[in-house]
Amino acid sequence: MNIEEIFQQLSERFGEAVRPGNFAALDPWIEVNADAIGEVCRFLRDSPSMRFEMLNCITAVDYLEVDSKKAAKASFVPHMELLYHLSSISLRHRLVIKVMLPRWRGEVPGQLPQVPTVSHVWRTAEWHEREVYDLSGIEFVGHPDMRRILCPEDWVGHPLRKDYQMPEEYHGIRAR
Amino acid sequence: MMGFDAMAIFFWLFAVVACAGALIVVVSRNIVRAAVGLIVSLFGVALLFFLAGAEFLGAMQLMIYVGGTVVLLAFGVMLTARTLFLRMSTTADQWLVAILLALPLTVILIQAALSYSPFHGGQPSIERTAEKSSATSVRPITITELGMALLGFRENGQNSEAVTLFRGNQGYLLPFELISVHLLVVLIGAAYLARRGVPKTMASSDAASVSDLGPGSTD
Amino acid sequence: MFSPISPIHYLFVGIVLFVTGLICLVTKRNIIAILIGVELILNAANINLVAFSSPVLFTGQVAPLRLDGQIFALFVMILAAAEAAVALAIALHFYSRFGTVDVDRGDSLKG
Amino acid sequence: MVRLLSDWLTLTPKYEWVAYVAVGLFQAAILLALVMTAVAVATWAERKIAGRIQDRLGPTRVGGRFGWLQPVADGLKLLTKEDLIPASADSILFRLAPYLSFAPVFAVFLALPFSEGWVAHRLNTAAFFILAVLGLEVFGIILGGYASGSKWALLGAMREAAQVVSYEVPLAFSAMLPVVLAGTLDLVAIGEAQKGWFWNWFVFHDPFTFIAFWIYVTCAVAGTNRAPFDLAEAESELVAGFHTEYSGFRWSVFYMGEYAAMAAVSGLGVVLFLGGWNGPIPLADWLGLTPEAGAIAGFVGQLVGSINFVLKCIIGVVFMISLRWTLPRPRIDQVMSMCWKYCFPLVTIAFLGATLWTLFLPDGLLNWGHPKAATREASVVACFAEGQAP
Amino acid sequence: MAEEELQKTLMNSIPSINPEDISVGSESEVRTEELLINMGPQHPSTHGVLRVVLRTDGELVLEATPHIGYLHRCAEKIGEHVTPRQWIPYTDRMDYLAGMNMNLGWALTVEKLLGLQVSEKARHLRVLIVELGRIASHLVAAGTYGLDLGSFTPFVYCFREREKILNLFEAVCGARLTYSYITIGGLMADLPPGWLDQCEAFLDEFEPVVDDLHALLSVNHIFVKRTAGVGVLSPELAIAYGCTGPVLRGSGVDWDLRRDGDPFYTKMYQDYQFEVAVVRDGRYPQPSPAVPLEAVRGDCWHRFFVRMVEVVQSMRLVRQAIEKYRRADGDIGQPIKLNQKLPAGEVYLETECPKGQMGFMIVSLGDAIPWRVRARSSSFCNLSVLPELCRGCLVADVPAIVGSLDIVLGEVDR
Repeated sequence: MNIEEIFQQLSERFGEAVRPGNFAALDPWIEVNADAIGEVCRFLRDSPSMRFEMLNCITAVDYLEVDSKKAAKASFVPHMELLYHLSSISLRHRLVIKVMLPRWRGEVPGQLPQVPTVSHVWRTAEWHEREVYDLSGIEFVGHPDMRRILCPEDWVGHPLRKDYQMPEEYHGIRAR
Repeated sequence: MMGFDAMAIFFWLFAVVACAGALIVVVSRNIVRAAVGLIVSLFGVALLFFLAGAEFLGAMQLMIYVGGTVVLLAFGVMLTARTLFLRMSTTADQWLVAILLALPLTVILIQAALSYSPFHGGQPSIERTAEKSSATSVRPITITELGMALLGFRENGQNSEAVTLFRGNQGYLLPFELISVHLLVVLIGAAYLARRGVPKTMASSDAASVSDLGPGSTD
Repeated sequence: MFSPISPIHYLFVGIVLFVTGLICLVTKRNIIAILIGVELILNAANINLVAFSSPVLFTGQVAPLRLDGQIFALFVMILAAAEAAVALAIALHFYSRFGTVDVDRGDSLKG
Repeated sequence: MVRLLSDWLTLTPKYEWVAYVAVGLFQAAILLALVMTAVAVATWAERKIAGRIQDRLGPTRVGGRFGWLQPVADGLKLLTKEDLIPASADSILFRLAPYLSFAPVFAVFLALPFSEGWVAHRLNTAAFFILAVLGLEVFGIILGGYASGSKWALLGAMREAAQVVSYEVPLAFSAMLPVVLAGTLDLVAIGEAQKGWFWNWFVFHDPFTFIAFWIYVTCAVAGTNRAPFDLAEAESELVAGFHTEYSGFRWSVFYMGEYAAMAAVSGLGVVLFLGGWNGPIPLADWLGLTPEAGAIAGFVGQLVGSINFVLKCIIGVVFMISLRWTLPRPRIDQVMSMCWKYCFPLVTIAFLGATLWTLFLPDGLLNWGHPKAATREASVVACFAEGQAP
Repeated sequence: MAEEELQKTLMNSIPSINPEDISVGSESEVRTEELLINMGPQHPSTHGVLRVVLRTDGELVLEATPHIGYLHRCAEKIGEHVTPRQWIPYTDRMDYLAGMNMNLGWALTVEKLLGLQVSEKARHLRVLIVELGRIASHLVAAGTYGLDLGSFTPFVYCFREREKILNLFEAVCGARLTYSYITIGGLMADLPPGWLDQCEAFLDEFEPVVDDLHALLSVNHIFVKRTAGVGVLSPELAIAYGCTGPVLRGSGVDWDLRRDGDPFYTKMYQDYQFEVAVVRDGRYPQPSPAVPLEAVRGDCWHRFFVRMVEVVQSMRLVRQAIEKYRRADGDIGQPIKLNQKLPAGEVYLETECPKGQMGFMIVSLGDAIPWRVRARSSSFCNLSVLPELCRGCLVADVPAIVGSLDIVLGEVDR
């Protein structure tokens, strides 16, 4: 079933929590409120007309122009996007869900933005969310064990954020 | 220094081995080293058996004791070693008790041994080694003999010239059977005792029995 | 006294093993170590049996325990092996119950 | 031999022990040289055969295009390697273990007859002695694994202990079959009992012995923990098993022990089942190469016999090697269940069967009309009355 | 002692296993001591720098916790600083056993963003190269799997054949491991003369080798005993953990992106005949030996066998591709300029790589350098199921399971 029908069903069920994204894009997507993502995903997996059994990927994109004079004419306000790529093996269709987040919780630098986890919906989300937390610095509320996965436990910063500064040294090893 | 005959030299060699092993057992504080000491000692004893012409017993000693029992012991050590290298501390009073026990006992034993008369003197043993092959008087004890004895036939040991077979009560048929039954019982009993209290989630039983081979702890 | 070798020499080896085994029994507190001591003592007995049954050590005359000595030694070995097996099983059980192999710790009689 | 030496040295009886010691050392030296050569050749063969099985050439550089001197090169490398003792190891036991595992294997060759008269010491319980001594090897390995203070080594030692101790049982049982057939534990006598054509070999004596032979092969491979039963050193599971922490010379001693054990078990198997030094056809008898025909002829006969023996041993070793490079490795529980659920019951049945067979049909399957003693008891009692082993 | 201390420190960094319940807690009912074993990062059978912490009771594995990241290069961050074509070499180094397939995935993703269409000839050449790459990768998987189970010879056979494929690749692009051959808008170069004949010759001599491998591994009794019924992964669990590729198909899920994937990818394979290597009513696409009775759907044996079957199917595809390439006219197209301006947009595209579904994502704001690139690693997801599979197995099974997942750490850590 195509993206419009999916959006129909979702908006019937969740109302304002779901907003139409861009249906004309190469990968048409639907925007979902951060706090509703858990229920929406469970519905997407369980409802017989969707059956998105598989979560392919979770991606975090950091929209921030560090260069100040480019930032003036940037096409976006600084924020983060969380992309969920779903696919249904039984019904052979795909879906992209986006969640818009502030770069910092309450715009307080250092306060990582928070999203409800979907690891109880798809087990694979457990590692994907750990990776997103590790590299992009988004906390997933209710995740069974929210630790760094690729970087060392004691690494400072989240590399995939645009304003990330590579540390000068790590345990006495020159890092840059 | 007085001369040794071949037998003497080997005897003293093996005797030293056996006693040294025994001493290692006593002095070592590490249980595994004690087990090694036991091995050495038992090995020496086996050699002494060979020397005394009891070849079958010697081989038996090697197989049952060194091959079986001690491996069993080493096993037990590994299974029950809390720290990887377990150390045993012995307090002074224990040593005291040991000495008090051991000294008189040693004296008595030596006394008893020396009081066994026929050995003060004896012909030089060289013709013994020479005639060993030929003489019928020191006919070596063969496995056949042992086997027959276990089956209830046994020779009349009093005069070795006229060999006659006796059947029945002089043989060892009954003890033999008893021993074998006893072994069976022991086998079952040991298996029962050693089996794991809570059955593991392991699918196959033999896998569970393998999983019993858990080595020492991590602390 | 070094030679010729007579059963009495064997007896002395037996004595050494016996006494060491005894000391081991008394001083060691570890079940396995005690087991080792018992094995030593049993071997001491075996040495005597074999010595008195050896046709080599008794020249001229017939050894007092010609066949019986060896057969008894045989039985002793078999019994020792059995005893070791059971004792080890008990040790393991003991260990699983008390978490130690120190015999002094397991002083409660009821299983 | 002792006589000759002592006469030559004109030793007084008191000091004849010198002759004993000298002869003993001499024999030991010969044996050691023999074993070492066997080990060297075996390592070379291992590499070469492995290479051929895998479409490789194997060693080609050292010593000509067949790499004859490869073992020497290996030995030099191992000797010059630094050999480490882990900080967490029990250093005394750690040093002791390799020799403890090699010495027994060497002692096996003491009682192994290479030819009718060529045996270092003819024990009348030789078969039993060899089995017993082979059982000792395991202790060295357990010790090494335990003393290393490494968990992989400890696991390896555990497996080794469990495996070898349980495989000793069917091994001994299957080795007892020929003993029953020949009515003696003396390997020389067992070898003589298989004289003549190859159907006198005990492996062809009756179907049960045939089964027992293959069980013997299985258990021998398992007992020497060669692949596919090399669980104690399974490199893909336990890094290198019990010798994870070993290196350099000590490691090579373990290695030597393994190869010597291969040679030893195949030697025992050859004597027990494959007719020992007797060729498939009684060639030596036709040519009259017997001691009765004079010293030279006797010597040649012995030589031919020992060549037979060695050839058969080589076949056995090559078989074990090719096995290693063909098969995957079973799991430890599968190995154990194979021992207790298949090998042991089978060999017990074979044992009973062979015993009954020899009672009612003592001459074996393929040679009727071959004159032998009437029944077992009679012969036993007879030779018992004579007072030495049958 | 020192080693224990090391263990302690290692363990303390892992909340999932707390050191208390290891020594003390076990005392009450379990007789043998529980043991923490560190499998890797240097271990013969972890296929790279993977570290698995095993909590074992004797030979029994109670818990296995994989620890990754030893090979992390943050290739995604690098991608934000280079143009798409400059990033191709980094894709090579993700699954370094199947570099061609990685190149293809990234190339297709960018082409989809650009709306670029490669020529017919280039398309067939891509199929040809990529399927060869799949064979090469599966050969490594099969060989090392034999090694994990203790048989050395199949490993050598597999690498002997892989060498021939690498020679072909070398003739094509000059590299044997990191090719950067398939590029955005086509391929870097056309085939050298006589290459197709060599390729056909290789296929002819490779076919019998597959049977050898079946004889040495797939149907070998010990091998079956080791793998059948070990590490059983149910289809539901496989999907829930995002397992893809042979791991998913090994669990009996009929799903192959070459057939079911994004149209932009599947049209590369249109008018090609091949069967998806999955067990249907008890049998695999022929020719292949019968499934042994002990084998359970989703166990290590099936995961291994799926790869063997895929090798055969890939050979079919290669043969077809050779024919089509011969018949196709025109050229193989022109790679895009190194600093080609990209249209604004986001594209996420998954391709069927030997290890599973390798997904690449590119986010562009309209200039030559992408704003964000993302690599969804198949081995990463396949590895995440390891703790489930290892619970309650024997120590000897852990290498069998890891090997059957066929992970490449370069791809897991990226």
